[in-house]
Amino acid sequence: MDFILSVPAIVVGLFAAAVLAYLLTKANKILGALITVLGSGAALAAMLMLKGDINSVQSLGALGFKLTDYGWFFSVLMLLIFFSVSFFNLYWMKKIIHPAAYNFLYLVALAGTVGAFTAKDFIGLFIFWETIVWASMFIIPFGKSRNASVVYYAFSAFGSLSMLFGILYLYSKTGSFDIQYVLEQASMNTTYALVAFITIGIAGLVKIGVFPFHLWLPKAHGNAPDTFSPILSGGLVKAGGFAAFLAVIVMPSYKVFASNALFLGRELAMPVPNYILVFLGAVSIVVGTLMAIKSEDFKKLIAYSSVANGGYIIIGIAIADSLSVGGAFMHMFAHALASAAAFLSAAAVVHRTGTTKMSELGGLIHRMPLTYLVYLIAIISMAGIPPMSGFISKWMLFQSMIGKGMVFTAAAAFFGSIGSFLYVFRPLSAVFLGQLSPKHESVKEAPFLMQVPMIGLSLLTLLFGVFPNIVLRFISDILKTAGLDGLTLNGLVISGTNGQLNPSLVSLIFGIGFFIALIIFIIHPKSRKVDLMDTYTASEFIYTPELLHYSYAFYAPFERLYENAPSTEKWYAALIKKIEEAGQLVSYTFFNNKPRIIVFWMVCAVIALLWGGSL
Amino acid sequence: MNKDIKNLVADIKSRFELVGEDYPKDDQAALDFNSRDIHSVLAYVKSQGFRQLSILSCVDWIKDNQFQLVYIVFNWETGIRLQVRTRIDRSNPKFTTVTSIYPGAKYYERDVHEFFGVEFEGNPDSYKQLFLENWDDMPPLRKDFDSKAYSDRKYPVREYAADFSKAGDKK
Amino acid sequence: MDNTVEKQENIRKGWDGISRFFRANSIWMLMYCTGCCAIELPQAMTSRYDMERLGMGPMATPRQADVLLITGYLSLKTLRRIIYAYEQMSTPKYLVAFGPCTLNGGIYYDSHAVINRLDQYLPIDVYIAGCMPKPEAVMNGFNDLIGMIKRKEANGWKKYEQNKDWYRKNQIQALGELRIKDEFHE
Amino acid sequence: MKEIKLFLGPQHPGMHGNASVHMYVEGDIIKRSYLLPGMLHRGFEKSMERRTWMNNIALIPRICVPEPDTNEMVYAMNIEALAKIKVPERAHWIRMIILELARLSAHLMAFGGIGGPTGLYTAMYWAQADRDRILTIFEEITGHRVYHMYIVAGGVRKDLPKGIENKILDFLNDLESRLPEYEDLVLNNPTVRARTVDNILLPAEVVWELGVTGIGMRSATGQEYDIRKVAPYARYEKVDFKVPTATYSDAQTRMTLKYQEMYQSINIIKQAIDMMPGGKVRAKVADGSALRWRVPAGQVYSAVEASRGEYGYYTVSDGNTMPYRVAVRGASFPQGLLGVEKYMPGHRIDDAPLWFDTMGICSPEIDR
Amino acid sequence: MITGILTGFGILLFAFVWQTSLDGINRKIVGRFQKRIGPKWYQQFRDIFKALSKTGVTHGWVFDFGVMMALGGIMATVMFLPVVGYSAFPGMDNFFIFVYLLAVGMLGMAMSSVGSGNPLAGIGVMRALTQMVGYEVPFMIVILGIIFGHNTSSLSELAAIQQASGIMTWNLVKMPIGTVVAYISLLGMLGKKPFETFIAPAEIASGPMVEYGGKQLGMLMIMHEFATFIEVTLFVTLFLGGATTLFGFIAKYFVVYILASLISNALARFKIDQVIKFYYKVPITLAIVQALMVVFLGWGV
Repeated sequence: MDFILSVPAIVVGLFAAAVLAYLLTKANKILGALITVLGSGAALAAMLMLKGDINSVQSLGALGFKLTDYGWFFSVLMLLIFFSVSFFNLYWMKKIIHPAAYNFLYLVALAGTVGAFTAKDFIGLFIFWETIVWASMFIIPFGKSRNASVVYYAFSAFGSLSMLFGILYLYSKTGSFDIQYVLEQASMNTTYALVAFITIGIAGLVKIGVFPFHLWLPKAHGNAPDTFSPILSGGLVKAGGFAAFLAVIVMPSYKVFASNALFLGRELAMPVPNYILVFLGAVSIVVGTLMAIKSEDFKKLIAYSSVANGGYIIIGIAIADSLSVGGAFMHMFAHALASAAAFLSAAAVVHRTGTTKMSELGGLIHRMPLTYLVYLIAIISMAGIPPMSGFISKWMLFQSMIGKGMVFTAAAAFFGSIGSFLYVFRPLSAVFLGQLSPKHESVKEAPFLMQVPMIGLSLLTLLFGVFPNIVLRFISDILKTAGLDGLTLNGLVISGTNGQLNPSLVSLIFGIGFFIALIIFIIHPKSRKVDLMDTYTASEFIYTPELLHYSYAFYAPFERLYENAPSTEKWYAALIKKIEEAGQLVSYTFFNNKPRIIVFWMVCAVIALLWGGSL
Repeated sequence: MNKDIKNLVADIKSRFELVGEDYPKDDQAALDFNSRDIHSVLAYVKSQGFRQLSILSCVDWIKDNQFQLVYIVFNWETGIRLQVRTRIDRSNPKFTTVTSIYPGAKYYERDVHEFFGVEFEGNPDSYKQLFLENWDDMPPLRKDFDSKAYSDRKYPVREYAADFSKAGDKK
Repeated sequence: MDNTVEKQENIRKGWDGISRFFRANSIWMLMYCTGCCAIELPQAMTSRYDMERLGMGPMATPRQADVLLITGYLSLKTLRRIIYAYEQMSTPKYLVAFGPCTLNGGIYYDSHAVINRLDQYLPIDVYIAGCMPKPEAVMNGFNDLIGMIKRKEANGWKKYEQNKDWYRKNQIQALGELRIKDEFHE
Repeated sequence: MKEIKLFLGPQHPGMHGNASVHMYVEGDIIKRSYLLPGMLHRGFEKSMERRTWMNNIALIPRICVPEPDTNEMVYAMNIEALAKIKVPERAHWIRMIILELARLSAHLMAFGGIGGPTGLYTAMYWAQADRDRILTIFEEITGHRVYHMYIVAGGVRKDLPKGIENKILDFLNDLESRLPEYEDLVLNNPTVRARTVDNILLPAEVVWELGVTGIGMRSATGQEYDIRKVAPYARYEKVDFKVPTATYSDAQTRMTLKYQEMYQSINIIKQAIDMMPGGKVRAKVADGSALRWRVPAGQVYSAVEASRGEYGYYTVSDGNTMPYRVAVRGASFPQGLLGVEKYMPGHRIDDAPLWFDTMGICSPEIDR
Repeated sequence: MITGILTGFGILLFAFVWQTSLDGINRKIVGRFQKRIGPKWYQQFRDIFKALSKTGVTHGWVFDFGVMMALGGIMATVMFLPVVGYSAFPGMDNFFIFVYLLAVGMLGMAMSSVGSGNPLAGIGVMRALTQMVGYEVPFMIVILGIIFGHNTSSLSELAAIQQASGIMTWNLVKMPIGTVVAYISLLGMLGKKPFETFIAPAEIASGPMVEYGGKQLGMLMIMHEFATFIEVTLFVTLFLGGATTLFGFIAKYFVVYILASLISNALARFKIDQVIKFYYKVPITLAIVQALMVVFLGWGV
């Protein structure tokens, strides 16, 4: 095994590239940004070449690395996202306050992700996990708001502490840090398994932003630098899926907790802890959907949609049969591509117009058609419409939910799926379609190097929508090594519990349909091109395009139905207020600086320790 | 004549200076006042049950060089109708709004302004055009405005080649 | 090159013949009550006369409509909007004028606000007589229109395209400006 | 930008007539709105000054299209008041029949018209079909379906044709038996009720502030504020009828009152046909050619209860062959202009056409 | 493959001819309901071809592209439908394909209409999507019950299962609550009153259709016919046991569609939030009850 082409080499290389980027950015900003492109690209290439070395073990000093198949899957996905986004760094150097630090942290975060996914033992996992958290925490305030970073850190710290507690607890019981070994041991003992399940599960839930830990997502995603939002949403959030996968599948919680509980005379489809996860996933689908529908900000909207999609992933993993976990993996993959593309198109819009407020934009399709197409493909995938990859994953998840007869979960999922039509359409309509505001008259299409990753991601989304089995075969292998049944794949056909899907056929037929429509369109008389303002206004006259652009309070009648519903935001706000008060008390007693966050988590940690002691 | 109306007019007479009176109908009285009294008269009759301003209109007495403003108020309880009238100078037609007494007068005042050119001070929108658009002549309901001439000038009319009643329409 | 143009021309002609057949029997009118003659349109639409037998029906916006009904007199304010609506309609489009007011001003011949001759401003395909035209007359007028479409005589819109300058001149002479820009129309 | 601008009319399926409501909308709530009238402005008041007293009879019905007879009535009443003419008894009764038939036709149109804004087109078709029969009766009486020019100064133009009474009665009986169907279709229809109950309120204070009359006023105040009762004309004091009222005015109440008034109109016509005396139908206004009538100088205002409220003419004569000035009070002027400006904001765009419809706004009488 | 596509074309043609004729017949029936005579039965064909032959306007490429996407998506969906035992791609007529492939067409239309720059189109699309949240969720829950109960999501298999022993195995009989819910949802899908909010000519002048004229309108009319065909056929297949003969299919289809149309003509239109409230009160509760009955009690399987 050549050390040059190995996981530790990639991680070390990325760290080195980070330092290099920092130094170079001091000299020349563009050069530094170029390093992020080259560094992440090289790492991606290296990781792709490592496909044959799956299950190899290496060590770098005390840290051990093991390239598991799911680790490889996640790493490649991450690297792809980081690589795509890094092109945008070239254009953002002027807008970011500390470009050198940004480039440095960007690559550090990447190194952290790769490291976390390939760590052999829990210590490595935790260190790299923290690397991601810290790196991204420092990047977020480069955007709009420092507060967002605090919120992000508060939640992440909760997740990290929870994980740390779990790791230490399991170490004290099993005497090892090795992930595989520890989880195997844990699965022998229900108590250990429960601790591992809860602690690592919470870390995952926090990271993926599932209710009730979803609050940091819109704050951090909406306020992070425009180039970092796609990383957060497309990439880092998926680390939560990784943790959840560890907790549920790798340590097969679904087997450990398997019970014969009955409900209405029918055996439960899965153990209760998994049901809790499913419930949280379902709630976050509904909450994320409703909040996304309500958002007035382009980026916040996509961020909330990530909450909803995180819900699907968690549900998929928690149901823990091959179809659902396969669906969750596919969904992570599809959503990473789509959400990154959507955020990138948002970034492109920001780059040209300087705002993400949907009510101030409009009609950009006439100036940025390519960005529009990228966003269109992204949302088609996010809404789960064929022929994009999002459809495949949703189909698999639905198959599994219906197969298990999970009425309420499926209802939430259906709601989220239809609700996603609502929120994804809104930016399409408010930002890209509609009337072009006169102040954006001279806006140009995104520059070429920005187009490259956007087109790349879109093509991948399309490719894996038409030929999903390329990915699904690999996912099937992951499932098999994790002890589940593989997926049933025949050629181009995917078989579920109660039906078959041939995405290529669907795409082909859609193509044929489109072709017929095109023919019908062409053979009929040519239309007269008219101006956008030449539109039906009940024969009255109007000259201000903004007054004809319907974008503010788009779903007003729908929003009114739940404007008074209980909100987690308000709950957290009240909580923060209480903590602030308590913190003031503490600070009055002990400290002079503001320690509200630390105090809160200290309290949490103490509670957790007491609880752990009694176990 | 209605007895209520007699009492009412006597009451009004005792309070305000009545310039002229007329009784066109059994249940209707037309009372002329000086323009300075109009607001107090209207406020008074409103307190006497004339809660509705049916219409505010204007008559162009071009020979007297005066505009006559007519406020027609109605008492729904007794069925009595009053024409409260006043005359203002035609060459500088200005009056004060009564929207504080009858809010419904707002658009009647705009209407009178548009068609007669009477300005109502205190009515914020009274100068705006309402019924007409791009009007390029004097207010059209003034007596010295000839609508036929305006129409002939502005809109082409159909010329008939022959006397259509005899020769019939030539195709 | 010439060959393809000729071919296209032939196709267009053949296509025209077929489409006239459909057009004649599917006439959507614009829901625009421009004047008082519109009051008899509901009667023509309901049980007694039932316009839908002819394939006629109301349509919400000018884009979809085939025929613009000028139901009576036109004040300047309406004329401005009618012209806007007419120009928004998809071709081929037809224009049916009701009553004498559209012909020569009718009873409003001396009004300062009502135009006298509509054909100065817009091309009219069919006039329907009567103040206001009875539903029978309305139906008859529509039958005439259908006949004209079949016989390729309803060419008002072509006339309008060809003589646009002349129409424009008249319109501006009456309206001052074609599209009003004032405080109500920002 | 937060606000968008939407137009209800002039060319809009939700707009009856030809006027434009400019609405500034935020989300789906109307924030500001105003009516842009004048699309139907024909300069009636000017044209009437240019025509003789007799010529004007041909002109005036055209002011209000759905219910033209009220115009003829107030115009005739004004001339009669100025010239002190005594109208023959029979003419009063005929006028009443005509006016009530006109009210029926206008109410049927407005009642069925609710089909437009709520989408219940069946109601519209049914009501229009029934209205068509009234127009046929009118045609037989007056010679024209819509513009009758029948009520003239001094009485009516000519006597009722023979046998028309039975036709009218037949129609009325038929309509009376059909009205419950309308009640089921419209008033008791749960989907219509969902749109109209507790929606588009018109409190009594607003009525007084704007000067709303007619059904709007009666539905809010609970008083019998009907000119037919308060200041009777024709022979309304001699027939027995009720004025439906209510104290809570939402869209549903106003529709219900309209519906109940139809019964009352039927009732009045039946009584009138019953009680109608014989005799002359027209008194002479002045000697000589009708085209050279001179009406004594004077200024008079007359009003009648139209289907939408108080409809009045203010007529000024200087003793010449032509009126010196005629001012028209359209019944829906207050709610149409000030009402739209002040009280339409706050409603949703879904309700805007319904607002316009149930407030009984008729654009030609506003524009004149 | 090729035969499959040809079968698909056959189904397309049948769907167009049948649904368009039925629309004409429907207009006649509605006319009778409204005391009129109504147009000829082939009036809808005339309207469509007339619209296609006109010279419309376009507001930019997305205006045209969206229309093509709409029609293309819908036609693709129709080609997957099993009709009277004919299925272009046996085994692939998965229920979810219809739901989501239908969405392609809807998305295309929404995109195109908002691309016209008319706020009324935006409001119309907003209402259509909001309404979709209303009717789709109860419908899907009912379908969940059916799929779970019969353990297949293939339409032709579901039809075959129901045809096993006459009317007694129809889901109409076995899951009556679900059928009612699905029918109410069908009214919403078809945009029949009271769920006509997104067209609402009197309020938003026909919503998404506001800017269409000429061939775009014609194509959307064709699309509408296809969409109606899909929705009604789904209902017929899922609840009325599909059909083995053409006549059976036509009869069931006719009843379902005309009944919807008659209901529509006796009702007024809801406001959009009333639609959501309505669907989320009664139908969704009934749907969940039905699904629970199927899943936990095994009733109606």
